[in-house]
Amino acid sequence: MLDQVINQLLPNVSKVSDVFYGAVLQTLQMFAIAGFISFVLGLFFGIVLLVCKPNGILANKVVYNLLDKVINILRSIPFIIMIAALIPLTRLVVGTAIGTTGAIFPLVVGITPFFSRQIESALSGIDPGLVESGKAMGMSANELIIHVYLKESIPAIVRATTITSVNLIGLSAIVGVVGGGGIGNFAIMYGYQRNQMDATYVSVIALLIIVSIIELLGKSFLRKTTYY
Amino acid sequence: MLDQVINQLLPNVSKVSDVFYGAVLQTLQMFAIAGFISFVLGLFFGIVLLVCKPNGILANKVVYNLLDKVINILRSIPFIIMIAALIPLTRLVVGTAIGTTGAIFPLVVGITPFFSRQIESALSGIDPGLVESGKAMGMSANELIIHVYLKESIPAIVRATTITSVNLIGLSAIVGVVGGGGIGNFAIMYGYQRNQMDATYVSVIALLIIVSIIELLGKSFLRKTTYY
Amino acid sequence: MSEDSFIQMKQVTKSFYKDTHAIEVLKDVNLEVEKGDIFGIIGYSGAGKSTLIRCINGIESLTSGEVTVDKQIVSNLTGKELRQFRRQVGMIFQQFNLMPSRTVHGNIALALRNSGLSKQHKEQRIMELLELVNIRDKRDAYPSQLSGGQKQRVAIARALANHPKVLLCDEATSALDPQTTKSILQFLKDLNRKLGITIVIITHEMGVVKEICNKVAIIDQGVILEQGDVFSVFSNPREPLTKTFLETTSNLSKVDELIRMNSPLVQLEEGQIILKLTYTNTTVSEALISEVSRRFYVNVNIIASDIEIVNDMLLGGLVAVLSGEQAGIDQTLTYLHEKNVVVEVIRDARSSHQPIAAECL
Amino acid sequence: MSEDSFIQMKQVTKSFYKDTHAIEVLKDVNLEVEKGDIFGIIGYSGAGKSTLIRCINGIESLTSGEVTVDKQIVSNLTGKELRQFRRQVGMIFQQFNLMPSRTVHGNIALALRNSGLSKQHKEQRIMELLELVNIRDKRDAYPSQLSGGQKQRVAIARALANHPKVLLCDEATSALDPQTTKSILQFLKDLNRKLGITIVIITHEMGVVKEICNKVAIIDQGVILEQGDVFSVFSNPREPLTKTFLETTSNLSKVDELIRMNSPLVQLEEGQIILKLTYTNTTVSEALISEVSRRFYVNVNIIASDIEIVNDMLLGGLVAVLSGEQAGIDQTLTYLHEKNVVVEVIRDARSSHQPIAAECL
Amino acid sequence: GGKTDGEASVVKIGVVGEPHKVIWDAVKENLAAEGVEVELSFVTFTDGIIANQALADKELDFTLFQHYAFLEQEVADKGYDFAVIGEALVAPLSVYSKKITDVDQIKDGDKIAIPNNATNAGRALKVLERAGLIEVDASKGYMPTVQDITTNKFNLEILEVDPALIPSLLPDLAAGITNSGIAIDNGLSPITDAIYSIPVDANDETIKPYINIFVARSEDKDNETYQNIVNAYRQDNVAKAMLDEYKGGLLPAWDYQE
Ligand SMILES: Nc1ncnc2c1ncn2[C@@H]1O[C@H](COP(=O)(O)OP(=O)(O)OP(=O)(O)O)[C@@H](O)[C@H]1O
Ligand SMILES: Nc1ncnc2c1ncn2[C@@H]1O[C@H](COP(=O)(O)OP(=O)(O)OP(=O)(O)O)[C@@H](O)[C@H]1O
Ligand SMILES: [Mg+2]
Ligand SMILES: [Mg+2]
Repeated sequence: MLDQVINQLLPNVSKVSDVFYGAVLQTLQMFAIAGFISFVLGLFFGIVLLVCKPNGILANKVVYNLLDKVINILRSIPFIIMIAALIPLTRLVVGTAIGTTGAIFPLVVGITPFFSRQIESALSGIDPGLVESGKAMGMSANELIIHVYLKESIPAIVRATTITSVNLIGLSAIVGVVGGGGIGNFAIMYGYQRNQMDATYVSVIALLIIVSIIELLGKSFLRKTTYY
Repeated sequence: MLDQVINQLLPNVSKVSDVFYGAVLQTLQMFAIAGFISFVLGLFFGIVLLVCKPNGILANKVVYNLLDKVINILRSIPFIIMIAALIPLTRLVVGTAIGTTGAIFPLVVGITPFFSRQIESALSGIDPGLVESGKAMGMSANELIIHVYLKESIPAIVRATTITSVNLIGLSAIVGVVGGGGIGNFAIMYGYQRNQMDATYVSVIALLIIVSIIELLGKSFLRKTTYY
Repeated sequence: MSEDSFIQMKQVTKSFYKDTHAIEVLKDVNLEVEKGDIFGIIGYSGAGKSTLIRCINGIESLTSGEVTVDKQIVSNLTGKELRQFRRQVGMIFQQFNLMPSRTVHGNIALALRNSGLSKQHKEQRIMELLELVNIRDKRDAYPSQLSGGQKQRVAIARALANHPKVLLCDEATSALDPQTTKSILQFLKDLNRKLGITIVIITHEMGVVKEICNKVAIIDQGVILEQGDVFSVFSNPREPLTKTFLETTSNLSKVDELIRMNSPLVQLEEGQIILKLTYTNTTVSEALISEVSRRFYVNVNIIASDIEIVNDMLLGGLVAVLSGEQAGIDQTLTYLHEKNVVVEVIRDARSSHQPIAAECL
Repeated sequence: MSEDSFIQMKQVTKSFYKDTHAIEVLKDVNLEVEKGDIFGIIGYSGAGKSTLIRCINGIESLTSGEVTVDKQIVSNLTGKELRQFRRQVGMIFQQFNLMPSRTVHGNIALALRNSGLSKQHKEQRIMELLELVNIRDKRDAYPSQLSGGQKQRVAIARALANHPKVLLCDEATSALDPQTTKSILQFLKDLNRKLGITIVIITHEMGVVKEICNKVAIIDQGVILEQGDVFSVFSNPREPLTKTFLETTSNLSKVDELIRMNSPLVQLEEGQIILKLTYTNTTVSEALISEVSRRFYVNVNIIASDIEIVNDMLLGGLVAVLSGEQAGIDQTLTYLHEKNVVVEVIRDARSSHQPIAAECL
Repeated sequence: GGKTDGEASVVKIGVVGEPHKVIWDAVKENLAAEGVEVELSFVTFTDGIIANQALADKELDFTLFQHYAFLEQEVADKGYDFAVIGEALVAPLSVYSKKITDVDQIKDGDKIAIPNNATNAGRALKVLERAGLIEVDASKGYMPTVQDITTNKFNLEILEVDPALIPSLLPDLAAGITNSGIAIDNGLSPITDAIYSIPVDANDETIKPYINIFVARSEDKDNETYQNIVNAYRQDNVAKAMLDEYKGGLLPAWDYQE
């Protein structure tokens, strides 16, 4: 019975349901791995941008300008071109430039500059009085970063992470060009190119569920970390 | 002489230099128009999200949940699929669904949800004491939005706008699917699909110039609007 | 409740919720402020003073009870009415809450945005206010470039901008030096006298209360312990807390410490005693010390005193070392007692002292 | 410069730059604080007090000059040395600067992060500190849930957490009620006495200076006008500003206002005069009023007084209405003059007064 | 549209990818020489699906990017009323490899990449079938999908990736199938580097469906201007421009003289 309903409602998807499940797994895999790595890197570079900025706690013109420029360059390259340009490097780093594995590296390179900017922006909102107070307590730069900048920006970081995660999901639809697969790619290949509406709907719903979970997690985290 | 050097350095681009100039114009046109409209809309929806939020100054569950959901849905749809799905609406709204003109509407629909979230995030950083102080002065909701939320968040809004602008430039590389053209599309067609390195470089440099100008404008604006 | 009451709090309670458990910050608060009052609110840190004053203009919502201002029930006001109401209520926040992205000028201009004044008159008014709080040279500075006291002064100027009918001051002078405090208090007093503006003022400085308030309320742990006119509350405190408050701010209490530490300053010779005299109902026309010195041949040697004129009466007292014949000292005590002075013997070096001293405690 | 000086500022200047033009906030400041001092800094709002104190631990960079603390030149310290140095310097900020995302407990724990204490000892220390500032029940509250005074108390606890050698207090008690202020000052005094901790304290409350400081400096528009030990500065102020400061905080100044307003309280009968007596070098053992009352048959009718013991000397004075025979009054004036009391006739209703009164001004 | 109203009419042509400027320059020369007053305006799509949609929506006059097989599929899916008004070119599709030199060397479980667009994925599968590596469901016509593979004796892992990336991805693959044009642009030679290709013969049963064609709406089937343009395209000088520029990546689908 249920099978019939599904077949009726999803005439095309039901035929390639294993491909669809595979795509969901691929999206989750790419999201988890690339997301985690970009989170770490973005946090790192965002902090570097912040502290090396003129007037920052470790003001360093050279590092700041270099990183600032590199991020601008990376953000200027259309993602699809970046994927292509990265292929040799991707192979070097992860062993293959193809498939879901090969898609993760370009995803990381694609999203990290964006996330770094978001983090820089999030941390810039800190009340300078708090930094002073940390300095007065004899905090080292590392301690200032951890105990003041990061700790006090958690709500802003959560918001930045939520926005970036959703963007990452968006980018993961593009890595189909190296066979990365994923839900977005499924939607494009079946829904868009083969005009199978049910594939589009199912994909968008799957993505919506992921995005909604991200947003919900973000919100509940925000509630727990906002104290005014 | 110079011509020769250019021909030498840019063997492929020099053959289609008019196409490239056209692409630059297209990018600027898309960026300016879609950017302006999305800025206005994103600001509006970001504010609506903020004020209608539970505990917001105009808390309204229905509006908030509706908008929140719509934004999530729009952010869940892979952009290329969104473009295709929007075609009839695009034609209705702007008269054509193809070319640079036809690309602007999907760009607006694609970037506005992102920008709305960014604005929501930017405005969420406001010290609640300032809102109280505004209320104590007898401010209406509108006045609170204008004189407190927006005015006091200008640095955060500038940062969000900078980030969003760069993202918009990124999205404009994708609207090639409806013949939108632009630098990104030029890079994809010549540099990526035809492996003409000079086309890639020239495009990336052009995009980098635009992105750098956006970042510089953002920074100088920030300097002018940050008072601590 | 009084006919004249301008601000009235009836059975106001306010709780903050932390997860499920409630913190009751105001408990059944009843308060009456008449038109033209300068009403002081004092109490320990955390007593609920800020919360109380924030209930008056509805910035804080009530858990139960009712606040009426000028016959309007504040919690019933909405929209335009509420805004209209609030425009007539100036508020100085404990944390100032200046707009960081606006200059001093801009902060005040913001308060004047709907004043209906022409641009020129607005500028004039801003100038007036800046001069009033003596901060003209900081006109174009941003709050982050101001000192604590300068911020507070801008907050004061902002609260006064629209000629409010009611002024709510949450520690309006805590960051100000005595001179500036004095001139601002003087100004508030003048405003009150000339325009009949009603002022509610939270303060930790008893000096401020004595200087400008005509009424005072003492709040402790969310409960109003005592309220009434300043002189009667201060001269005759019913509650131990009020007493403690007054004592701590008085010079007289220092002697207690000296005694506690057995300082050489309070070492008595045989026959001397240390007295604390507190005026309760003494007019300026009584020369008590001269009188006893001559009548009973005693020496009144003032080691601490704190006497001031509050609401046209003498308030305060002194601590003195009394020396002389035993009889003279005894007679002095009796005499002072008759004159309505509260006498407390805080150290006694008479060889065998009479019970009369104890009586006067 | 003194051998003993523990904190030393030499020709310190500090300017803030606004576009191209500089605002000179500290001008050639020289300051000496000895080990174990409780050093008060007073001055008008905006005088540069906060800026000065922030130069001591190098939170504010100097434009020129040198600050030495415990023989280390602060601006030369970097990296680990600087951090080590700062860990020994507790600071209470005027704006508290608590970490909003940490509870009261968390804020104090943060200060203890490198204390080397075991977890258990840390908890114990936090408990001690919370008890000290009497805020144990707010252990798990976030700063946004605290009242102004509670925040300040957390800031105090935090500054004290690491047993600093130097404590910099920028208005450490401005948001506190007198009782809490007193207990905290008492604690600081004890700390100072027992552990020899050096304290620099900015305050607007003269009471605080008199209560715990042994030295005081007056700063005006970035210039140190006067510095020295509290009694000599207060009893004998060289600078008009110091005088004004002391006067404004004294009860005696109220009489001036009554006179200005020609209040009935200061209406004299024929032959009476109003005197202001200021003690400069009076010990507790002199019974001046008794003396003159008996000797010259005058009535000394105190209408305001403000006498306290500061550094074991009497400080302050009184305002009194003097009545009696013309000769007695004249003799009284002469006598007081001899006794080193500064006498000022502030109102005179004698039919024809003698030049002697003027002499004593 | 292409209607003449006195002045030179504008014809809007939808193309996908790089707009073959060199080829069209030659076409314009021919038109000018013939005295045909027409202005050609190109809309370059990155994707054929929307180009067809735009043609149906009358936003374009005709298109040149798709082959018969894709057109057939699109008409079947969306019911377009289109007509073929001429044949233009063939973009040969071959199997390339960096690891092997002949399809014989394909091993069990090898990875093979095929284009990820609907236009060429089916065609690539047909090439693999022709090479004897797989069999696809014949009933699916010229546009089978990976799901339509009926026999996969080598258990090949078929990856659908962007054809433009296939040359770069070859090190990760046993083989990849892409257009000669892309191969040439990436420094591969269809002659020496291809390990398998179907001989280009416009009449070959397996080539015919993949000839790129001019497509207009059926109502414009006989539009004179369009015919003029198609004629101007199918000329020797155009063939020369095409062969010079694309070095065999694109082949004229008409008889021409070198
Ligand atoms: N960042 C800054 N930029 C410009 N001017 C500043 C800045 N910080 C302080 N000032 C100015 O320096 C002067 C001294 O400020 P400071 O905070 O030291 O005063 P203060 O004596 O502590 O006053 P208060 O008692 O009001 O706290 C003030 O006039 C203030 O406006
Ligand atoms: N948002 C809140 N959540 C929980 N508790 C709060 C909140 N705001 C205030 N409180 C608590 O309510 C009590 C009263 O606070 P209030 O600010 O009214 O005190 P106050 O009398 O103004 O003290 P102070 O003189 O220190 O400013 C305090 O114990 C405080 O911790
Ligand atoms: Mg308070
Ligand atoms: Mg200060």
